[in-house]
Amino acid sequence: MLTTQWLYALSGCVLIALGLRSALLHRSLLQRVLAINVMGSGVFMLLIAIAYRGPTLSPDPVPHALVLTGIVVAVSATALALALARRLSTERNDE
Amino acid sequence: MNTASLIVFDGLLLISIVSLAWAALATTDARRSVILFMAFGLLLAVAWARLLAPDVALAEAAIGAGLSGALLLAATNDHSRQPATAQTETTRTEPDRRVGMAIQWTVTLLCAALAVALAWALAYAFDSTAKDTLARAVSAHLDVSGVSNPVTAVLLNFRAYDTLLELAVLLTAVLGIFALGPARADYQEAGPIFDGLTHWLVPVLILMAGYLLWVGAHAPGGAFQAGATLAAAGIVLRLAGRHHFGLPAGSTLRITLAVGVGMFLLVGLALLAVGRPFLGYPTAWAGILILLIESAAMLAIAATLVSAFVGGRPNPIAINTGEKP
Amino acid sequence: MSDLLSLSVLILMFSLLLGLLRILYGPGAGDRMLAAQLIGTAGVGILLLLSLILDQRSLIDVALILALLAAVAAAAFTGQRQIRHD
Amino acid sequence: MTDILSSLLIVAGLFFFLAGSIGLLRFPDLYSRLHALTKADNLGLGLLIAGLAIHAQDLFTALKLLLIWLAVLAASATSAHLIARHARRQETGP
Repeated sequence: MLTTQWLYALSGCVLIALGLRSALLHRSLLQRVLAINVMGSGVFMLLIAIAYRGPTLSPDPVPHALVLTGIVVAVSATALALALARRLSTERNDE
Repeated sequence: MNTASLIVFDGLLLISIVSLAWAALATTDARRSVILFMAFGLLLAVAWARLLAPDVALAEAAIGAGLSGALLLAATNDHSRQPATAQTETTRTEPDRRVGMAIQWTVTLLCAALAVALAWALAYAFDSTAKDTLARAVSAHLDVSGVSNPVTAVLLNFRAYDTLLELAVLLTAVLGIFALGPARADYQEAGPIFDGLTHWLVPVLILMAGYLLWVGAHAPGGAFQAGATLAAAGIVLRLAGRHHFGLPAGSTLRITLAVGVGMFLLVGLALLAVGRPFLGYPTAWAGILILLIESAAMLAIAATLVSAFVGGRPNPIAINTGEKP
Repeated sequence: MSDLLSLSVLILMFSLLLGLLRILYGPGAGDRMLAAQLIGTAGVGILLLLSLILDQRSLIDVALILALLAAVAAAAFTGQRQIRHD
Repeated sequence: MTDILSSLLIVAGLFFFLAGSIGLLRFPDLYSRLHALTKADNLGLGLLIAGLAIHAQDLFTALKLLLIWLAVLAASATSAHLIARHARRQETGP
Protein backbone atom coordinates (compact mmCIF):
# COMPACT_ATOMS: atom_id res chain seq x y z
CA MET A 1 0.00 0.00 0.00
CA LEU A 2 1.66 3.18 -1.21
CA THR A 3 1.67 6.57 0.50
CA THR A 4 0.51 8.25 -2.71
CA GLN A 5 -2.39 5.85 -2.99
CA TRP A 6 -3.45 6.57 0.58
CA LEU A 7 -3.19 10.35 0.16
CA TYR A 8 -5.44 10.35 -2.88
CA ALA A 9 -7.87 7.73 -1.54
CA LEU A 10 -8.37 9.63 1.72
CA SER A 11 -8.92 12.88 -0.18
CA GLY A 12 -11.52 11.02 -2.22
CA CYS A 13 -13.32 10.05 1.01
CA VAL A 14 -13.22 13.68 2.20
CA LEU A 15 -14.66 14.90 -1.13
CA ILE A 16 -17.48 12.35 -0.92
CA ALA A 17 -18.39 13.46 2.61
CA LEU A 18 -18.17 17.17 1.70
CA GLY A 19 -20.36 16.70 -1.36
CA LEU A 20 -22.95 14.60 0.46
CA ARG A 21 -23.22 17.11 3.30
CA SER A 22 -23.81 20.02 0.93
CA ALA A 23 -26.22 18.05 -1.24
CA LEU A 24 -28.32 17.41 1.87
CA LEU A 25 -28.10 20.86 3.43
CA HIS A 26 -28.08 23.35 0.53
CA ARG A 27 -31.21 25.16 -0.61
CA SER A 28 -30.18 26.32 -4.07
CA LEU A 29 -30.62 23.71 -6.79
CA LEU A 30 -27.50 24.78 -8.68
CA GLN A 31 -25.43 24.22 -5.59
CA ARG A 32 -26.95 20.84 -4.94
CA VAL A 33 -25.97 19.89 -8.49
CA LEU A 34 -22.43 21.09 -7.80
CA ALA A 35 -22.37 19.15 -4.54
CA ILE A 36 -23.35 15.92 -6.28
CA ASN A 37 -20.62 16.57 -8.85
CA VAL A 38 -18.05 16.98 -6.07
CA MET A 39 -19.26 13.71 -4.57
CA GLY A 40 -18.84 12.04 -7.96
CA SER A 41 -15.32 13.40 -8.26
CA GLY A 42 -14.56 11.90 -4.86
CA VAL A 43 -15.69 8.49 -6.10
CA PHE A 44 -13.55 8.94 -9.23
CA MET A 45 -10.56 9.79 -7.06
CA LEU A 46 -11.07 6.63 -4.99
CA LEU A 47 -11.21 4.51 -8.14
CA ILE A 48 -8.15 6.10 -9.74
CA ALA A 49 -6.22 5.77 -6.47
CA ILE A 50 -7.12 2.09 -6.30
CA ALA A 51 -5.94 1.64 -9.91
CA TYR A 52 -2.54 3.23 -9.17
CA ARG A 53 0.37 0.78 -8.81
CA GLY A 54 3.30 3.06 -8.15
CA PRO A 55 5.56 4.91 -10.56
CA THR A 56 7.01 1.93 -12.41
CA LEU A 57 4.06 -0.43 -12.94
CA SER A 58 1.31 0.51 -15.34
CA PRO A 59 -2.00 1.09 -13.57
CA ASP A 60 -5.14 -1.06 -13.79
CA PRO A 61 -7.07 0.05 -16.92
CA VAL A 62 -10.51 -1.15 -15.78
CA PRO A 63 -11.16 1.61 -13.18
CA HIS A 64 -9.81 4.12 -15.70
CA ALA A 65 -12.44 3.03 -18.21
CA LEU A 66 -15.13 3.24 -15.52
CA VAL A 67 -14.13 6.78 -14.54
CA LEU A 68 -13.86 7.89 -18.16
CA THR A 69 -17.47 6.94 -18.87
CA GLY A 70 -18.44 8.28 -15.45
CA ILE A 71 -17.16 11.75 -16.32
CA VAL A 72 -19.19 11.88 -19.54
CA VAL A 73 -22.34 10.54 -17.85
CA ALA A 74 -21.88 13.03 -14.98
CA VAL A 75 -21.73 16.01 -17.32
CA SER A 76 -24.85 14.95 -19.22
CA ALA A 77 -26.72 14.25 -15.98
CA THR A 78 -25.65 17.70 -14.78
CA ALA A 79 -27.03 19.25 -17.96
CA LEU A 80 -30.32 17.41 -17.48
CA ALA A 81 -30.52 18.55 -13.85
CA LEU A 82 -29.86 22.15 -14.88
CA ALA A 83 -32.59 21.95 -17.54
CA LEU A 84 -34.97 20.63 -14.87
CA ALA A 85 -34.02 23.47 -12.52
CA ARG A 86 -34.61 26.02 -15.27
CA ARG A 87 -38.03 24.59 -16.07
CA LEU A 88 -38.88 24.60 -12.37
CA SER A 89 -37.97 28.25 -11.97
CA THR A 90 -40.00 29.31 -15.05
CA GLU A 91 -43.01 27.38 -13.71
CA ARG A 92 -42.67 29.18 -10.39
CA ASN A 93 -42.40 32.57 -12.07
CA ASP A 94 -45.55 31.93 -14.10
CA GLU A 95 -47.65 31.31 -11.02
CA MET B 1 14.79 13.32 -3.46
CA ASN B 2 12.48 12.76 -6.37
CA THR B 3 9.90 10.68 -4.48
CA ALA B 4 9.98 12.99 -1.46
CA SER B 5 9.30 16.06 -3.55
CA LEU B 6 6.53 14.24 -5.40
CA ILE B 7 4.84 13.48 -2.08
CA VAL B 8 5.06 17.15 -1.12
CA PHE B 9 3.55 17.93 -4.53
CA ASP B 10 0.72 15.44 -3.89
CA GLY B 11 0.02 17.03 -0.53
CA LEU B 12 -0.15 20.57 -1.92
CA LEU B 13 -2.30 19.46 -4.86
CA LEU B 14 -4.76 17.62 -2.64
CA ILE B 15 -5.00 20.51 -0.17
CA SER B 16 -5.82 22.78 -3.11
CA ILE B 17 -8.41 20.37 -4.48
CA VAL B 18 -10.19 19.85 -1.17
CA SER B 19 -10.16 23.54 -0.25
CA LEU B 20 -11.52 24.51 -3.68
CA ALA B 21 -14.33 21.97 -3.29
CA TRP B 22 -15.07 23.23 0.20
CA ALA B 23 -15.08 26.88 -0.89
CA ALA B 24 -17.24 26.13 -3.95
CA LEU B 25 -19.84 24.49 -1.74
CA ALA B 26 -19.63 26.95 1.16
CA THR B 27 -20.56 30.12 -0.72
CA THR B 28 -24.13 31.05 -1.61
CA ASP B 29 -23.12 33.14 -4.64
CA ALA B 30 -23.78 30.92 -7.67
CA ARG B 31 -21.26 32.50 -10.04
CA ARG B 32 -18.53 32.36 -7.44
CA SER B 33 -19.10 28.70 -6.72
CA VAL B 34 -19.08 27.87 -10.45
CA ILE B 35 -15.72 29.62 -10.96
CA LEU B 36 -14.30 27.74 -7.98
CA PHE B 37 -15.74 24.50 -9.35
CA MET B 38 -14.02 25.09 -12.70
CA ALA B 39 -10.67 25.51 -10.97
CA PHE B 40 -11.47 22.33 -9.03
CA GLY B 41 -11.98 20.45 -12.32
CA LEU B 42 -8.71 21.77 -13.66
CA LEU B 43 -6.76 20.51 -10.67
CA LEU B 44 -8.52 17.16 -10.91
CA ALA B 45 -7.09 16.83 -14.43
CA VAL B 46 -3.62 17.40 -12.96
CA ALA B 47 -4.34 14.78 -10.27
CA TRP B 48 -5.40 12.17 -12.85
CA ALA B 49 -2.23 12.94 -14.83
CA ARG B 50 -0.18 12.48 -11.67
CA LEU B 51 -1.78 9.08 -11.00
CA LEU B 52 -0.80 7.88 -14.52
CA ALA B 53 -4.36 8.03 -15.85
CA PRO B 54 -3.79 10.14 -18.99
CA ASP B 55 -6.98 8.89 -20.66
CA VAL B 56 -9.04 10.18 -17.75
CA ALA B 57 -6.97 13.37 -17.55
CA LEU B 58 -7.75 14.13 -21.20
CA ALA B 59 -11.48 13.75 -20.60
CA GLU B 60 -11.34 15.80 -17.40
CA ALA B 61 -9.35 18.57 -19.11
CA ALA B 62 -11.93 18.85 -21.87
CA ILE B 63 -15.05 18.34 -19.75
CA GLY B 64 -14.28 19.22 -16.14
CA ALA B 65 -12.12 22.24 -16.85
CA GLY B 66 -13.86 23.43 -20.02
CA LEU B 67 -17.33 22.25 -20.98
CA SER B 68 -19.04 21.84 -17.63
CA GLY B 69 -17.78 25.29 -16.59
CA ALA B 70 -19.37 26.81 -19.70
CA LEU B 71 -22.55 24.81 -19.05
CA LEU B 72 -22.81 25.92 -15.41
CA LEU B 73 -21.96 29.56 -16.20
CA ALA B 74 -24.74 29.56 -18.81
CA ALA B 75 -27.09 28.25 -16.11
CA THR B 76 -26.08 30.96 -13.62
CA ASN B 77 -26.67 33.57 -16.34
CA ASP B 78 -30.28 32.57 -16.73
CA HIS B 79 -30.79 32.64 -12.98
CA SER B 80 -29.33 36.12 -12.60
CA ARG B 81 -31.79 37.46 -15.16
CA GLN B 82 -34.64 36.53 -12.85
CA PRO B 83 -34.09 38.37 -9.60
CA ALA B 84 -37.25 36.83 -8.11
CA THR B 85 -35.47 33.57 -7.29
CA ALA B 86 -33.26 35.15 -4.62
CA GLN B 87 -34.45 33.37 -1.53
CA THR B 88 -35.22 35.75 1.26
CA GLU B 89 -33.95 34.29 4.50
CA THR B 90 -36.95 34.87 6.73
CA THR B 91 -36.25 35.77 10.31
CA ARG B 92 -36.61 32.55 12.19
CA THR B 93 -37.65 32.09 15.74
CA GLU B 94 -35.14 30.86 18.28
CA PRO B 95 -36.40 27.23 18.61
CA ASP B 96 -36.52 26.92 14.78
CA ARG B 97 -32.95 27.99 14.52
CA ARG B 98 -31.95 25.52 17.20
CA VAL B 99 -33.62 22.68 15.26
CA GLY B 100 -31.83 23.88 12.11
CA MET B 101 -28.47 23.81 13.88
CA ALA B 102 -29.18 20.36 15.26
CA ILE B 103 -30.00 19.06 11.77
CA GLN B 104 -26.85 20.64 10.35
CA TRP B 105 -24.65 19.09 12.99
CA THR B 106 -26.28 15.68 12.66
CA VAL B 107 -25.79 15.66 8.89
CA THR B 108 -22.19 16.85 9.24
CA LEU B 109 -21.38 14.16 11.78
CA LEU B 110 -23.04 11.43 9.70
CA CYS B 111 -21.08 12.51 6.61
CA ALA B 112 -17.84 12.51 8.59
CA ALA B 113 -18.71 9.02 9.85
CA LEU B 114 -19.27 7.94 6.25
CA ALA B 115 -15.80 9.22 5.29
CA VAL B 116 -14.23 7.29 8.18
CA ALA B 117 -16.16 4.14 7.28
CA LEU B 118 -15.01 4.42 3.66
CA ALA B 119 -11.40 4.85 4.73
CA TRP B 120 -11.68 1.82 7.01
CA ALA B 121 -13.21 -0.25 4.21
CA LEU B 122 -10.36 0.82 1.94
CA ALA B 123 -7.69 -0.18 4.45
CA TYR B 124 -9.40 -3.54 4.81
CA ALA B 125 -9.73 -4.04 1.05
CA PHE B 126 -6.15 -3.00 0.34
CA ASP B 127 -4.77 -5.40 2.94
CA SER B 128 -6.80 -8.52 2.44
CA THR B 129 -6.74 -9.81 -1.13
CA ALA B 130 -4.51 -10.22 -4.10
CA LYS B 131 -6.14 -7.89 -6.60
CA ASP B 132 -5.08 -7.33 -10.21
CA THR B 133 -7.09 -10.23 -11.60
CA LEU B 134 -8.98 -7.92 -13.97
CA ALA B 135 -5.84 -6.00 -14.93
CA ARG B 136 -4.11 -9.28 -15.72
CA ALA B 137 -7.04 -10.49 -17.77
CA VAL B 138 -6.94 -7.27 -19.79
CA SER B 139 -3.25 -7.45 -20.53
CA ALA B 140 -3.50 -11.18 -21.39
CA HIS B 141 -6.14 -10.52 -24.05
CA LEU B 142 -4.90 -7.17 -25.31
CA ASP B 143 -3.41 -8.60 -28.50
CA VAL B 144 -6.76 -9.99 -29.69
CA SER B 145 -8.67 -6.77 -28.91
CA GLY B 146 -7.75 -4.92 -32.09
CA VAL B 147 -6.21 -1.99 -30.21
CA SER B 148 -3.16 -1.60 -27.99
CA ASN B 149 -4.46 1.06 -25.59
CA PRO B 150 -5.86 -1.04 -22.70
CA VAL B 151 -8.49 1.56 -21.73
CA THR B 152 -9.87 1.64 -25.27
CA ALA B 153 -9.80 -2.16 -25.31
CA VAL B 154 -11.91 -2.28 -22.14
CA LEU B 155 -14.37 0.35 -23.36
CA LEU B 156 -14.91 -0.79 -26.93
CA ASN B 157 -14.18 -4.49 -26.82
CA PHE B 158 -14.17 -6.29 -23.45
CA ARG B 159 -16.95 -4.17 -21.94
CA ALA B 160 -18.56 -2.91 -25.15
CA TYR B 161 -22.04 -3.60 -23.71
CA ASP B 162 -21.42 -1.02 -20.98
CA THR B 163 -20.35 1.58 -23.48
CA LEU B 164 -23.39 0.91 -25.65
CA LEU B 165 -25.62 1.43 -22.61
CA GLU B 166 -23.70 4.54 -21.69
CA LEU B 167 -24.36 6.05 -25.10
CA ALA B 168 -28.03 5.19 -24.57
CA VAL B 169 -27.89 7.08 -21.25
CA LEU B 170 -26.47 10.14 -23.04
CA LEU B 171 -29.22 9.93 -25.64
CA THR B 172 -31.86 9.72 -22.91
CA ALA B 173 -30.40 12.74 -21.12
CA VAL B 174 -30.47 14.86 -24.26
CA LEU B 175 -34.04 13.77 -25.04
CA GLY B 176 -34.97 14.81 -21.51
CA ILE B 177 -33.36 18.21 -22.04
CA PHE B 178 -35.25 18.66 -25.32
CA ALA B 179 -38.51 17.66 -23.62
CA LEU B 180 -38.10 20.24 -20.85
CA GLY B 181 -38.34 23.31 -23.01
CA PRO B 182 -36.88 25.51 -25.71
CA ALA B 183 -33.21 26.50 -25.91
CA ARG B 184 -31.85 29.53 -24.10
CA ALA B 185 -31.51 32.78 -26.06
CA ASP B 186 -28.51 32.84 -28.38
CA TYR B 187 -25.38 34.76 -27.51
CA GLN B 188 -24.77 38.19 -29.03
CA GLU B 189 -22.20 38.33 -31.78
CA ALA B 190 -18.74 38.49 -30.27
CA GLY B 191 -16.42 41.45 -30.66
CA PRO B 192 -13.52 41.30 -33.12
CA ILE B 193 -11.01 39.86 -30.66
CA PHE B 194 -12.94 36.75 -29.61
CA ASP B 195 -14.16 36.38 -33.19
CA GLY B 196 -10.55 36.41 -34.37
CA LEU B 197 -9.71 33.70 -31.83
CA THR B 198 -12.53 31.46 -33.06
CA HIS B 199 -11.22 31.68 -36.63
CA TRP B 200 -8.23 29.52 -35.79
CA LEU B 201 -9.37 27.89 -32.54
CA VAL B 202 -12.31 26.04 -34.10
CA PRO B 203 -10.27 24.36 -36.88
CA VAL B 204 -7.53 23.43 -34.38
CA LEU B 205 -10.11 21.89 -32.02
CA ILE B 206 -11.63 19.86 -34.87
CA LEU B 207 -8.17 18.69 -35.91
CA MET B 208 -7.36 17.80 -32.30
CA ALA B 209 -10.60 15.77 -32.04
CA GLY B 210 -9.61 13.80 -35.12
CA TYR B 211 -6.12 13.25 -33.73
CA LEU B 212 -7.46 11.99 -30.38
CA LEU B 213 -9.87 9.62 -32.12
CA TRP B 214 -7.11 8.16 -34.26
CA VAL B 215 -4.46 7.98 -31.54
CA GLY B 216 -6.91 6.30 -29.10
CA ALA B 217 -6.19 2.91 -30.62
CA HIS B 218 -2.62 2.80 -29.35
CA ALA B 219 -2.17 5.73 -26.93
CA PRO B 220 -4.33 7.76 -24.54
CA GLY B 221 -7.31 9.18 -26.40
CA GLY B 222 -10.51 7.80 -27.89
CA ALA B 223 -14.12 8.58 -28.69
CA PHE B 224 -14.99 10.28 -25.40
CA GLN B 225 -12.06 12.67 -25.38
CA ALA B 226 -12.46 13.35 -29.10
CA GLY B 227 -16.20 13.93 -28.71
CA ALA B 228 -15.64 16.38 -25.87
CA THR B 229 -13.03 18.27 -27.91
CA LEU B 230 -15.33 18.43 -30.93
CA ALA B 231 -18.11 19.68 -28.64
CA ALA B 232 -15.77 22.42 -27.44
CA ALA B 233 -15.48 23.62 -31.05
CA GLY B 234 -19.27 23.80 -31.29
CA ILE B 235 -19.55 25.64 -27.97
CA VAL B 236 -16.91 28.17 -29.02
CA LEU B 237 -18.97 28.91 -32.16
CA ARG B 238 -22.12 29.33 -30.08
CA LEU B 239 -20.35 31.61 -27.60
CA ALA B 240 -19.17 33.75 -30.51
CA GLY B 241 -22.81 34.29 -31.43
CA ARG B 242 -22.74 32.13 -34.55
CA HIS B 243 -25.91 30.31 -33.72
CA HIS B 244 -26.38 28.80 -37.18
CA PHE B 245 -23.18 26.83 -36.74
CA GLY B 246 -21.78 24.46 -34.19
CA LEU B 247 -24.72 22.08 -34.33
CA PRO B 248 -26.51 20.53 -37.28
CA ALA B 249 -30.16 21.50 -37.62
CA GLY B 250 -33.46 19.65 -37.80
CA SER B 251 -33.46 15.98 -38.63
CA THR B 252 -29.67 15.94 -39.19
CA LEU B 253 -29.28 16.83 -35.53
CA ARG B 254 -31.59 14.03 -34.45
CA ILE B 255 -29.75 11.51 -36.60
CA THR B 256 -26.37 12.70 -35.27
CA LEU B 257 -27.55 12.34 -31.68
CA ALA B 258 -28.62 8.74 -32.32
CA VAL B 259 -25.74 7.68 -34.58
CA GLY B 260 -23.56 6.40 -31.71
CA VAL B 261 -26.14 3.95 -30.41
CA GLY B 262 -27.19 3.19 -33.99
CA MET B 263 -23.73 2.27 -35.22
CA PHE B 264 -23.11 0.14 -32.13
CA LEU B 265 -26.35 -1.80 -32.69
CA LEU B 266 -25.71 -2.10 -36.42
CA VAL B 267 -22.27 -3.63 -35.87
CA GLY B 268 -23.62 -5.91 -33.12
CA LEU B 269 -26.51 -7.16 -35.26
CA ALA B 270 -24.29 -7.60 -38.33
CA LEU B 271 -21.98 -9.77 -36.24
CA LEU B 272 -25.00 -11.79 -35.06
CA ALA B 273 -26.04 -12.24 -38.70
CA VAL B 274 -22.69 -13.78 -39.62
CA GLY B 275 -22.90 -16.11 -36.64
CA ARG B 276 -20.69 -14.35 -34.12
CA PRO B 277 -21.81 -13.30 -30.63
CA PHE B 278 -23.33 -9.79 -30.29
CA LEU B 279 -20.37 -7.35 -30.39
CA GLY B 280 -17.90 -10.26 -30.42
CA TYR B 281 -15.57 -8.94 -33.10
CA PRO B 282 -13.35 -11.33 -35.09
CA THR B 283 -9.75 -10.43 -34.25
CA ALA B 284 -8.81 -9.47 -37.80
CA TRP B 285 -11.71 -7.01 -38.02
CA ALA B 286 -11.67 -5.70 -34.44
CA GLY B 287 -9.50 -2.65 -35.12
CA ILE B 288 -11.55 -1.33 -38.02
CA LEU B 289 -14.91 -2.07 -36.35
CA ILE B 290 -13.81 -0.28 -33.19
CA LEU B 291 -12.72 2.75 -35.24
CA LEU B 292 -16.09 2.75 -37.03
CA ILE B 293 -18.03 2.66 -33.76
CA GLU B 294 -15.76 5.25 -32.18
CA SER B 295 -16.20 7.70 -35.07
CA ALA B 296 -19.97 7.46 -34.76
CA ALA B 297 -19.77 7.71 -30.97
CA MET B 298 -17.57 10.81 -31.24
CA LEU B 299 -20.17 12.59 -33.39
CA ALA B 300 -23.01 11.57 -31.07
CA ILE B 301 -21.15 12.63 -27.92
CA ALA B 302 -20.19 15.98 -29.44
CA ALA B 303 -23.77 16.68 -30.58
CA THR B 304 -25.08 15.64 -27.15
CA LEU B 305 -22.73 17.93 -25.26
CA VAL B 306 -23.41 20.95 -27.52
CA SER B 307 -27.17 20.33 -27.20
CA ALA B 308 -26.72 20.17 -23.43
CA PHE B 309 -24.95 23.52 -23.55
CA VAL B 310 -27.69 25.06 -25.71
CA GLY B 311 -29.99 23.85 -22.95
CA GLY B 312 -33.20 22.81 -24.69
CA ARG B 313 -35.04 22.10 -27.89
CA PRO B 314 -33.26 24.03 -30.66
CA ASN B 315 -35.06 27.18 -31.62
CA PRO B 316 -37.15 26.46 -34.76
CA ILE B 317 -36.88 30.06 -36.00
CA ALA B 318 -33.12 29.84 -36.06
CA ILE B 319 -33.32 26.64 -38.09
CA ASN B 320 -35.52 28.09 -40.84
CA THR B 321 -33.62 31.33 -41.35
CA GLY B 322 -30.24 29.70 -41.04
CA GLU B 323 -28.15 29.10 -44.12
CA LYS B 324 -26.83 25.60 -44.47
CA PRO B 325 -23.40 25.55 -42.83
CA MET C 1 18.31 17.60 -14.39
CA SER C 2 15.61 15.49 -12.76
CA ASP C 3 16.18 17.31 -9.46
CA LEU C 4 15.66 20.60 -11.24
CA LEU C 5 12.43 19.30 -12.75
CA SER C 6 10.98 18.11 -9.44
CA LEU C 7 11.95 21.39 -7.79
CA SER C 8 10.37 23.30 -10.68
CA VAL C 9 7.11 21.44 -10.35
CA LEU C 10 7.02 22.37 -6.65
CA ILE C 11 7.67 26.03 -7.43
CA LEU C 12 4.88 26.01 -10.02
CA MET C 13 2.59 24.40 -7.46
CA PHE C 14 3.49 27.19 -5.03
CA SER C 15 2.69 29.77 -7.68
CA LEU C 16 -0.63 28.01 -8.23
CA LEU C 17 -1.33 28.21 -4.48
CA LEU C 18 -0.83 31.98 -4.61
CA GLY C 19 -3.43 32.09 -7.37
CA LEU C 20 -5.64 29.95 -5.16
CA LEU C 21 -5.59 32.64 -2.46
CA ARG C 22 -6.83 35.19 -5.00
CA ILE C 23 -9.57 32.88 -6.25
CA LEU C 24 -10.71 32.25 -2.66
CA TYR C 25 -10.65 35.89 -1.50
CA GLY C 26 -11.85 37.56 -4.72
CA PRO C 27 -13.21 40.17 -4.12
CA GLY C 28 -14.93 40.53 -7.51
CA ALA C 29 -16.01 37.80 -9.90
CA GLY C 30 -13.56 39.23 -12.46
CA ASP C 31 -10.67 38.79 -10.01
CA ARG C 32 -11.66 35.17 -9.45
CA MET C 33 -11.88 34.59 -13.18
CA LEU C 34 -8.37 36.01 -13.62
CA ALA C 35 -7.07 33.78 -10.86
CA ALA C 36 -8.72 30.80 -12.57
CA GLN C 37 -6.78 31.73 -15.72
CA LEU C 38 -3.53 31.77 -13.74
CA ILE C 39 -4.35 28.37 -12.25
CA GLY C 40 -4.96 27.13 -15.80
CA THR C 41 -1.61 28.37 -17.08
CA ALA C 42 0.20 26.96 -14.05
CA GLY C 43 -1.66 23.70 -14.59
CA VAL C 44 -0.39 23.58 -18.18
CA GLY C 45 3.16 24.13 -16.94
CA ILE C 46 2.79 21.45 -14.26
CA LEU C 47 1.45 18.94 -16.79
CA LEU C 48 4.38 19.58 -19.14
CA LEU C 49 6.89 19.07 -16.32
CA LEU C 50 5.05 15.96 -15.08
CA SER C 51 5.20 14.51 -18.59
CA LEU C 52 9.00 14.53 -18.31
CA ILE C 53 9.19 13.52 -14.63
CA LEU C 54 6.76 10.60 -14.98
CA ASP C 55 7.86 9.80 -18.54
CA GLN C 56 4.32 10.08 -19.94
CA ARG C 57 4.37 11.72 -23.34
CA SER C 58 0.59 11.81 -23.61
CA LEU C 59 0.40 14.41 -20.82
CA ILE C 60 1.47 16.93 -23.48
CA ASP C 61 -1.90 16.28 -25.17
CA VAL C 62 -3.66 16.95 -21.86
CA ALA C 63 -1.80 20.25 -21.56
CA LEU C 64 -2.74 21.09 -25.16
CA ILE C 65 -6.44 20.51 -24.45
CA LEU C 66 -6.25 22.71 -21.34
CA ALA C 67 -4.49 25.43 -23.33
CA LEU C 68 -7.02 25.31 -26.18
CA LEU C 69 -9.99 25.53 -23.81
CA ALA C 70 -8.51 28.26 -21.61
CA ALA C 71 -10.49 31.02 -23.34
CA VAL C 72 -13.81 29.15 -23.32
CA ALA C 73 -14.50 29.81 -19.63
CA ALA C 74 -13.79 33.53 -19.93
CA ALA C 75 -16.05 33.75 -22.97
CA ALA C 76 -18.85 31.91 -21.17
CA PHE C 77 -18.31 34.16 -18.15
CA THR C 78 -18.60 37.43 -20.10
CA GLY C 79 -20.90 36.40 -22.96
CA GLN C 80 -24.14 38.37 -23.25
CA ARG C 81 -27.29 36.87 -24.61
CA GLN C 82 -29.59 38.34 -27.21
CA ILE C 83 -32.83 39.75 -25.93
CA ARG C 84 -35.70 37.63 -27.20
CA HIS C 85 -38.56 39.31 -29.01
CA ASP C 86 -41.15 36.60 -28.46
CA MET D 1 25.56 22.34 -22.87
CA THR D 2 21.92 21.92 -23.89
CA ASP D 3 21.16 20.90 -20.31
CA ILE D 4 22.55 24.17 -18.98
CA LEU D 5 20.65 26.22 -21.56
CA SER D 6 17.41 24.42 -20.85
CA SER D 7 17.88 24.76 -17.08
CA LEU D 8 18.46 28.48 -17.46
CA LEU D 9 15.32 28.87 -19.56
CA ILE D 10 13.24 26.86 -17.07
CA VAL D 11 14.52 28.86 -14.10
CA ALA D 12 13.82 32.14 -15.91
CA GLY D 13 10.33 30.89 -16.73
CA LEU D 14 9.67 29.99 -13.09
CA PHE D 15 10.81 33.46 -12.04
CA PHE D 16 8.18 35.07 -14.30
CA PHE D 17 5.53 32.63 -13.09
CA LEU D 18 6.19 33.60 -9.47
CA ALA D 19 6.34 37.30 -10.35
CA GLY D 20 2.99 36.98 -12.09
CA SER D 21 1.24 35.27 -9.22
CA ILE D 22 2.71 37.64 -6.65
CA GLY D 23 1.47 40.50 -8.84
CA LEU D 24 -1.96 38.91 -8.98
CA LEU D 25 -1.96 38.73 -5.19
CA ARG D 26 -0.43 42.10 -4.35
CA PHE D 27 -1.67 44.56 -6.99
CA PRO D 28 -4.50 46.80 -5.79
CA ASP D 29 -7.22 46.47 -8.43
CA LEU D 30 -8.49 44.28 -11.25
CA TYR D 31 -6.88 46.21 -14.11
CA SER D 32 -3.36 46.19 -12.69
CA ARG D 33 -3.81 42.50 -11.81
CA LEU D 34 -4.71 41.86 -15.45
CA HIS D 35 -1.46 43.48 -16.44
CA ALA D 36 0.63 41.47 -13.98
CA LEU D 37 -0.94 38.21 -14.99
CA THR D 38 -1.00 38.41 -18.77
CA LYS D 39 2.49 39.77 -19.18
CA ALA D 40 4.47 37.75 -16.69
CA ASP D 41 2.51 34.53 -16.85
CA ASN D 42 2.78 34.04 -20.59
CA LEU D 43 6.41 34.97 -20.67
CA GLY D 44 6.87 32.46 -17.86
CA LEU D 45 5.15 29.66 -19.74
CA GLY D 46 6.97 30.65 -22.97
CA LEU D 47 10.40 30.34 -21.38
CA LEU D 48 9.42 27.10 -19.63
CA ILE D 49 8.24 25.65 -22.92
CA ALA D 50 11.40 26.79 -24.68
CA GLY D 51 13.40 25.02 -21.99
CA LEU D 52 11.37 21.83 -22.34
CA ALA D 53 11.35 21.91 -26.16
CA ILE D 54 15.12 21.42 -26.11
CA HIS D 55 14.45 18.01 -24.57
CA ALA D 56 11.72 17.09 -27.06
CA GLN D 57 12.35 13.70 -28.62
CA ASP D 58 11.00 14.59 -32.04
CA LEU D 59 9.81 17.48 -34.15
CA PHE D 60 6.13 16.64 -33.65
CA THR D 61 6.44 17.00 -29.88
CA ALA D 62 8.30 20.29 -30.27
CA LEU D 63 5.56 21.58 -32.58
CA LYS D 64 2.90 20.53 -30.07
CA LEU D 65 4.75 22.45 -27.35
CA LEU D 66 4.88 25.51 -29.60
CA LEU D 67 1.14 25.18 -30.28
CA ILE D 68 0.45 25.03 -26.53
CA TRP D 69 2.32 28.26 -26.01
CA LEU D 70 0.54 30.00 -28.91
CA ALA D 71 -2.84 28.77 -27.62
CA VAL D 72 -2.18 30.02 -24.08
CA LEU D 73 -0.93 33.34 -25.46
CA ALA D 74 -4.05 33.86 -27.57
CA ALA D 75 -6.39 32.60 -24.84
CA SER D 76 -4.89 34.83 -22.19
CA ALA D 77 -4.93 37.94 -24.41
CA THR D 78 -8.55 37.24 -25.34
CA SER D 79 -9.75 36.51 -21.84
CA ALA D 80 -7.91 39.52 -20.40
CA HIS D 81 -9.73 41.66 -22.95
CA LEU D 82 -13.09 40.02 -22.22
CA ILE D 83 -12.73 40.26 -18.44
CA ALA D 84 -11.61 43.91 -18.59
CA ARG D 85 -14.51 44.84 -20.87
CA HIS D 86 -16.93 42.96 -18.63
CA ALA D 87 -15.64 44.75 -15.53
CA ARG D 88 -15.92 48.09 -17.31
CA ARG D 89 -19.52 47.35 -18.31
CA GLN D 90 -20.38 46.46 -14.73
CA GLU D 91 -18.93 49.78 -13.55
CA THR D 92 -20.58 52.04 -16.11
CA GLY D 93 -23.82 50.08 -16.36
CA PRO D 94 -25.10 48.42 -19.53
